[in-house]
Amino acid sequence: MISGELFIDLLLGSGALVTAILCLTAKDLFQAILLFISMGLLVTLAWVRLGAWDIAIAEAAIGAGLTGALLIATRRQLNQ
Amino acid sequence: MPVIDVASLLPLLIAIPLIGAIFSVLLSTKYAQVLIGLLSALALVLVIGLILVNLPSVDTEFTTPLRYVLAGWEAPLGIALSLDGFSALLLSLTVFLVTVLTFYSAFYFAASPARVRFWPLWWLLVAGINALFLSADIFNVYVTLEIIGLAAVALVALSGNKAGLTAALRYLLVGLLGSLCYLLAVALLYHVYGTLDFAQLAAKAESNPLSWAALALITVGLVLKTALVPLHFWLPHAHGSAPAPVSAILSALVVKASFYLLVRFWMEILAPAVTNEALMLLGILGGTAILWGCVQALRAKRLKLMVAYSTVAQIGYLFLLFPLLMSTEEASASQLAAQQQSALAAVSYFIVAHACAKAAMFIAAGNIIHSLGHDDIAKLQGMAKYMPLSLFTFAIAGGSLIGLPPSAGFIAKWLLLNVAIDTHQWWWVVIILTGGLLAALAIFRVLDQAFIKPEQASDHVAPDNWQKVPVAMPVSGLALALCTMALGFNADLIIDLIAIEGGE
Amino acid sequence: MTQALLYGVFGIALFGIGLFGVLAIAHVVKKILAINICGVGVFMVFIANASSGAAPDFVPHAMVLTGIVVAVAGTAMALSLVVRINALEKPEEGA
Amino acid sequence: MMWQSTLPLLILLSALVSGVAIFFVSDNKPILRKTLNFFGAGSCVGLILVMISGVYQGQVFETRLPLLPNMDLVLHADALSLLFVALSGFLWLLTTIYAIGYLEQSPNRSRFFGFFSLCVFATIGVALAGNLITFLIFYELLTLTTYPLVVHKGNKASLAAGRKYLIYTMLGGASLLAGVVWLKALAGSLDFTATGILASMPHLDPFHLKVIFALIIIGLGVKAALIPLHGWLPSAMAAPAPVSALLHAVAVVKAGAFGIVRVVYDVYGVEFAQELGLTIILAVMASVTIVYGSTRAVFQDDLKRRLAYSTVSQVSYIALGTAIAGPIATIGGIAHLVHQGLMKITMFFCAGSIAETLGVTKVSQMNGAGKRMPLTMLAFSLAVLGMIGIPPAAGFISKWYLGTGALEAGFYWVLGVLIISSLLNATYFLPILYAAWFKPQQGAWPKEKPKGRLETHWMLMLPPVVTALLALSAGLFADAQFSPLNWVKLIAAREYGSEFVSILAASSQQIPAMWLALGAPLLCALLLVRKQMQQVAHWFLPLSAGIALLAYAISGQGSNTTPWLFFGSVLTLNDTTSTFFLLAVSLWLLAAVFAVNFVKADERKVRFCLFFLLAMCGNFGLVLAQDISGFISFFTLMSLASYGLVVHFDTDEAHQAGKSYMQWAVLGELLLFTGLAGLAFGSIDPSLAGNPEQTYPAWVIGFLLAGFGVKAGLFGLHVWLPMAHPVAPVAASALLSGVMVKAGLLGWLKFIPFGEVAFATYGSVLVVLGLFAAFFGVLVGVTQDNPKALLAYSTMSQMGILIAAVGVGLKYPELWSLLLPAIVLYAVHHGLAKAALFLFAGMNSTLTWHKYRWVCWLAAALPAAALAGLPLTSGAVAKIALKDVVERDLLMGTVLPLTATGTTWLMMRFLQLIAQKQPKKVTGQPDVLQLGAYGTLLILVTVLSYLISQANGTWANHLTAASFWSSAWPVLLGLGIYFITRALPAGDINVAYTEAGSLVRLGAETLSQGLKLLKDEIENTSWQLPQRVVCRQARVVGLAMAAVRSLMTPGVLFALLLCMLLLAMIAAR
Amino acid sequence: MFNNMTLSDSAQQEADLPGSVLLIIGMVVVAACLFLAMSLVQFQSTDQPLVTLVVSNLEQSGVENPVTAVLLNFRSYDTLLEVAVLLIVALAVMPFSLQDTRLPFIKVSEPVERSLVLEAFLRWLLPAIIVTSGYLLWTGAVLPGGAFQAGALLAGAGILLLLAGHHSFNFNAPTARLLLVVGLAMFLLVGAGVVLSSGIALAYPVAMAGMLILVIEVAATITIAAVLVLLFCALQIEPLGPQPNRVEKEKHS
Repeated sequence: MISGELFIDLLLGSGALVTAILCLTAKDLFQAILLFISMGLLVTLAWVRLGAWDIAIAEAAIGAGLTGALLIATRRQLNQ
Repeated sequence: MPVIDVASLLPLLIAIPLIGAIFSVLLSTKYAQVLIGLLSALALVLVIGLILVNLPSVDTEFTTPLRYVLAGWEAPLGIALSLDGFSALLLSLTVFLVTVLTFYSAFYFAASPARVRFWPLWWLLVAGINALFLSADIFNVYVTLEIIGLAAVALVALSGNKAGLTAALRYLLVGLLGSLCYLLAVALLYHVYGTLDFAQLAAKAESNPLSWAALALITVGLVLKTALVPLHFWLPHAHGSAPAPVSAILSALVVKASFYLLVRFWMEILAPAVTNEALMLLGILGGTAILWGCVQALRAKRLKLMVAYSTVAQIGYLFLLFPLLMSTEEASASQLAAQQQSALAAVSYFIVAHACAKAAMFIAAGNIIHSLGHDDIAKLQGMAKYMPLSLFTFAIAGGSLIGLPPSAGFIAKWLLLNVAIDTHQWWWVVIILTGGLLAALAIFRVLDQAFIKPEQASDHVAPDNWQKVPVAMPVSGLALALCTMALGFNADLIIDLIAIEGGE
Repeated sequence: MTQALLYGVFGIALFGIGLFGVLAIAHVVKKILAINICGVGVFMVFIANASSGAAPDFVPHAMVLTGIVVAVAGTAMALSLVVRINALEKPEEGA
Repeated sequence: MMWQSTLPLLILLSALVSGVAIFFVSDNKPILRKTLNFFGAGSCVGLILVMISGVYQGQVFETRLPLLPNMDLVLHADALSLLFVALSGFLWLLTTIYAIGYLEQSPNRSRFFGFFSLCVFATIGVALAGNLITFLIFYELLTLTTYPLVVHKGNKASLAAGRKYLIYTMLGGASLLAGVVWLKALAGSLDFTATGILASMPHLDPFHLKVIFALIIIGLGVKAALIPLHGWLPSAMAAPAPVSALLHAVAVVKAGAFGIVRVVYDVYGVEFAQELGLTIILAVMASVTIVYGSTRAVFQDDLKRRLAYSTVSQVSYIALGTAIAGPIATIGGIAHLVHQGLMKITMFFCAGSIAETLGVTKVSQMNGAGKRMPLTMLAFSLAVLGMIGIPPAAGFISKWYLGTGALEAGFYWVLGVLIISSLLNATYFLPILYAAWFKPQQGAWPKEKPKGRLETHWMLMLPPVVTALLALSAGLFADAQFSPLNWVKLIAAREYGSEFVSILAASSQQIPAMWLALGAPLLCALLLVRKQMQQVAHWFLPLSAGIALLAYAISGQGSNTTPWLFFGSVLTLNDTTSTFFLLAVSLWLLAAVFAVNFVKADERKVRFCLFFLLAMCGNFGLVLAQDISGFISFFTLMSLASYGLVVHFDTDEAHQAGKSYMQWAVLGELLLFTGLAGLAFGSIDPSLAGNPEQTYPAWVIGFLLAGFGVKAGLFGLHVWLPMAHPVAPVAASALLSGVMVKAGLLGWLKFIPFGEVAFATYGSVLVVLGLFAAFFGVLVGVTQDNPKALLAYSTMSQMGILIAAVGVGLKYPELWSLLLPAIVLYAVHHGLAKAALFLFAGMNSTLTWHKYRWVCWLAAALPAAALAGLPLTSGAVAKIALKDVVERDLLMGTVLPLTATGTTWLMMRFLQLIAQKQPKKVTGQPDVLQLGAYGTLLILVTVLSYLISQANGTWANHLTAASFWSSAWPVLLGLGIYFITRALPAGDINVAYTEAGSLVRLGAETLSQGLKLLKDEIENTSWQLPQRVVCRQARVVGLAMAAVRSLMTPGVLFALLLCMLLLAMIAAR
Repeated sequence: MFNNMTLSDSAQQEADLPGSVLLIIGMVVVAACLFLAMSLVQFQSTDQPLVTLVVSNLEQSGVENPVTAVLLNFRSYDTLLEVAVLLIVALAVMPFSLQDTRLPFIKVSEPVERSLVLEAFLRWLLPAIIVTSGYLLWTGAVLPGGAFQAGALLAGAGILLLLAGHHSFNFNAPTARLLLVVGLAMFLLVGAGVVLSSGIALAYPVAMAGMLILVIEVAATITIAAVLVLLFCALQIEPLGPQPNRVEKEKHS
């Protein structure tokens, strides 16, 4: 019997997995980057669930945010 | 009795290059950077000299490694630095090579704008290498690996051309992937044993699936970074495209750093999880690497590429260490320890020999590129006349790589062959000797070209864009080459150093 | 199955997806993405293991924090290389 | 002592430092570079001398540097290493001089000399290495340092050669490394010790040791050019001459050979290696290499390539000596290390000089080179003769010891190898000498440098002359205290733990004056070098013979013992030798006097004088020499010098005869070598002492008989004789037939134990052959139109009688005491009479027949009658003396009187020819000197034999009617035959006889003709077939055929003999 | 494996690996992951000694947030090296030019196109972000947050500024260099300085620990922010100073 909390965890985790897969299979690079950022946000949530607040903040700011910004900037360069 | 507390000198080995890097960033004029470089090198030499001089000898009390607990927090909470014979050897080697290469780079980059970035990156790389050899903490090792990896990539990218950048990118991705594999293993190990310290892990380690998994991940990750066949694909281009001093340090030290970690893990930290089959597998890969690397070196069209492939082959020799560690049923524990010790001694010698020789070789190749503007082997005809010193350097270093006496390479091979025969693994003898022969073919292919008299009379003058190199450049290469020869005359010093048992 | 274990397995799965991506995908930027996914997977294993006990273990948290910074540094470096290669590859377009 | 532990290192450093320093000298500073060069080489030699003297005083020199755990870098000076070090150091000095001259204007000299010194450094290291790993280190270093020298020219050929060299040596190095590592794992530190280190470790697996041995030998064999690892050596000829010289003589090939010596002796221990069955394999390998290398050399036209293949062959002597595993063979092998070095370096020096001065690189271009560059070619010739193994040159010494050693070890087949090799050596070397000295120059030299005061740059000339002289003295003074041979004996003593001291008992009665007899001709020959002396050269001939006569006159019987000459020389005057000496000295003197005016006017005066004097010296020496080596040395000197006399007139006929003479002479030498080696072995083996049956095995006697038989004109081996004797100048013909031919006889008398052991079979064979020859000579002789040719056949016939007499002596030892004087008497008689006839034949055209018809007839008839054995002549005396003794033998007793019939017939024919050739008109005055000489000879002919038989007290016997009749009827019969045959049409029969003669002579030649046909067939086929492989095979076969053909009869005959011998020996077991 | 690298979407198909190879790679990866997961599941975690160690030593660390304590005290060495990593990346991506060394760090210029909304937004947002990051830094000692988070936030401000188009940064300026190294330098300075009092590198005296950590964190924040901005700038080739490859390009055209 899966408890409610565990269910959320399961949801978050599989959400991250799915977005990761989608990210890698996406045809369009921009799409992939967006999916990557959303995966980062899902993972941030997961880490909040695990009580790792520092990490969550850092992931949101750096892992998802900054990396996302860099990726988008790169894409712009590539498409020029 | 040591006059000073040797252990307290250890952090200096990391701090000095970092300070050098900081000042190189801040003071970007040419002479300031060179001065900083030389001063840092000098300081490093002083420190390592003090350490070596005060290192207690193996027969007295120095049976456990030196240890320096950083920040005052003992492991598992904090991080410690430790130094045993093996790492002391590698550190000395690093300092020595860095000193020579610093001197060389001062001339190599004299006219290049790339020097502004080169110097700080150089010192950061050195800091990373030193930190790795001193580290006694598996997570800290991850950080040092990243420092080394990123700095190396940045240095490779200095060449600025497309081939160099592509090679750098590939190198970077490989490095990142390898580091992540390693990091996952760290996660598993920490999960299982609750500590990150080498010694504590070694004490706690046992043979269980997670240990195996961790060892496998570590091995894959580090083998990727060490460029063992079949994961060597990134190396030739990365080493072949970088500026000469960078190629030199990459081949001489950077690949050795990850190899050093492999040895640490297989021989000490996770020794209980090691099986004979796994050792043999690594050995077979090593053997393949020897042959493959040599064959590729034979086929290479560019000089530096050839030298880089030769590195692939030489890495193969290093991995012959592993099958030679195998225990046999009849051997007692003490016999096994002695056998492993001699195998390690052989491979350490190999590391030293290869490092010096390869650095010398890249310097020679760098000089040739510097003056000719290319390193196409087929167009090196008559080089012997124009650049005798560089060619001589190349020849001596080549002799060492082939394993011709009297050179460090010969001693290394000799030791390795001895162990192979002692452990009744004669097939390695065949491979080692074949590798030597193939290497000889590759090296002499170059020398042959260099001795050819240019056919037409008009070729008698130097090639068009001939540029004279400052004499210091070939001389520093020659110094290294002569070192490989000098090391071939007395192996006792190094072997005694290795005999200082670490860990366990 | 506990929460920690669940996330641990997810972490490994993420690592696997990333690994496959690195090996299989040709596009460099996506390779970089895949490596980042790998990294996230590893971090997740760290954090999951850290919370397997009664109280959370903060040492892995610190390590992951370091890891994240290193990862973004590596990513940035890779991307900058990509951009530079791209600029060299298409000189006429860039000018 | 500090200096003792640093001296080896200093020697090394002297080469290293100068080498390194030279690299930094700019090409524009030759003075500085030369100074450095000489400083290095000089100090090296100096230090080596210091070390040698130290070792003599019993000091131990060893440098030990830690290298690896339990493994030191050891430089150790023992006798063996000193030998090699001294050789290297000394030859380095010479080569440096040479190289400076050779490379005077070429680029990259600093590089060249730098590597050159480093190469020597490595060689010295190899020599001084005290354990296997040190050896390995320097051995590999040698590879590296020679590579730049090989590719020095930088052209395609040299690069290809360099590549080949590297591939071979690297493979070898790997194999060696594997072997050494393995051995180290089994046996530890591998320090060289005198009797081997492995022998004392019984627990080792023999199979492993065998495999290791194979690995090591492969490694060393590459440098030592053992087959099939020799491929690099001929290609490496692309290097400059000094490099080739050093490579071949010292550095590379010797390092390999030296290594083999070290491994077999000081690592495995020779006895242990023998137990493992390793030495026999090595011996076979070495033997195959020896034969193969020589065979290939025969077909090389490029001089340096020929020398290179010669090296392949010669270096394996060292390995062979090592592998034979006996102390004597060891001496031979190691001595060859030095000897071959000296000789081969000389050859390469000379080849380089010729190429540099004249642009000649091919053998076919060398015609007449001897006239242009006499000193160089002289040095070359000395080296070549030594290499062939002509005694007493250095090569002979090594071969001698090898042969004896092989017998000692029971390796009989090794003798065969040595002989085949020597034969091949002669085949490929002698034509060079022939071309250089006896052929006229054809056209301009390819690239001649302007001739200065000297024939070439002095730096190119000095080194080969020095090395050639050294090679010569190494053989000449083989047993001197500081000779290489003596040094090597020390080494062998160390390895086998025994002593080899040759003890010669000093004779009570010294005859120092006899040195004068030998020294005078040599001294005169030496004086010929000076231009002024050449003008009066013709007086040297009688002068030196006269001195010899004087010396004989003041010497009593006794002997001279000279331990340092040859292997210890003994010169003896006793009854037999006195007689022969007297015969020889008087004939030489008379012939010399006879020749004075002829020589004076001759255009090849100097050459004639030189050869005449040398032959004289040889003849005197061989008569006196009582020891094997001395005898054979003088014997060879005489044989070779006579060649110059035979070909003197430079006509085609003369050259043809000379060629045949030389072939047979060489063959004879080889047979003698074999026989004497066997003899020497029998005499030194203490276990055989006092047992003549075993001291003189039958095969030894067989070889001696055959060997001396060549010179004595034993039937079947006589072919050269009728060709050579007539073509020479008269004086020389007289000597050849009168006295030199007796050398063979004398050899028998000296070395076959007549009167001790019976050899019935040999005896019968000799009797049959001798008697057959006696008649055969007559039958062929009477068909001749040339009186000198007739006389030559007569010689053959007369020698047949002597040979038959010797055969009787072999059959009946108990007769010997009576037979010996008879034989000597007969020999003396024949010598005098035959010489007189020859002189007369030569004088005939200048005689004033119409004035002094009867005097002339008398002068001609007297010796003829004596030869025919007319009663009361010396001939009759000699024959009767002989007949009395040999009557015991049925055949001999019956047939001997009949020989006189033949001789009479022959002599009548001679007189007829003389009469036919009477000059119608005499131009110029008769030569007083000739007349005087002839007159003296006549007196001697008539008186001397009478005096001798008078002394014997047999004179009265001759005066009885019975004896008168017994000697008269054959003569009458002969006269009858003469007058009957005279009626027959002359001339046609001549052809028939000649044909018959050649048929008998050359059953073997038919064979070679057949082979030639076969070869032609194959060659033709090969041209039509495009496939390279087929061509190659066909070429090899063709070349083999050519080889056989070029050896012609001697070769085939020799092969047959050898086969028979082998069969005999196999059957005996 | 890594030889198939492409930059553009269009070339992706060609450079992809064949299906069979992909299948093999996939199977291997899945198998490896399964093994890892299985061994992880099977393993029964026992104790975590560090949990108690961290808590028990927290008081002496000078901060109350355990993560910050680990980062900047217990394992401060790792963090030191991490700052070095950032410096490496900064150097690697830094557009370098010797001429720019004398120009100021921040250059104000007229943007090509002005976005009034963005400008107004920035005027409000920037100070807020700076204050927030200061807060994050400050509370990092107690609550989640710290140098990295603060630095990232600050960097965000910088990037916004950049995007607005009024300002551009010149990282070759001496000031910029100082900003890039100040974190590492301060860390080293403090780490070495404490040797005077405690005798051990990086071992802060308990009394001063909090203050020293804050000093380091401030410096680190500045560096992190600078580096992150630099990273962003590096990917925006156009707005920055002349690149070496651009100079070449100009030569060509």
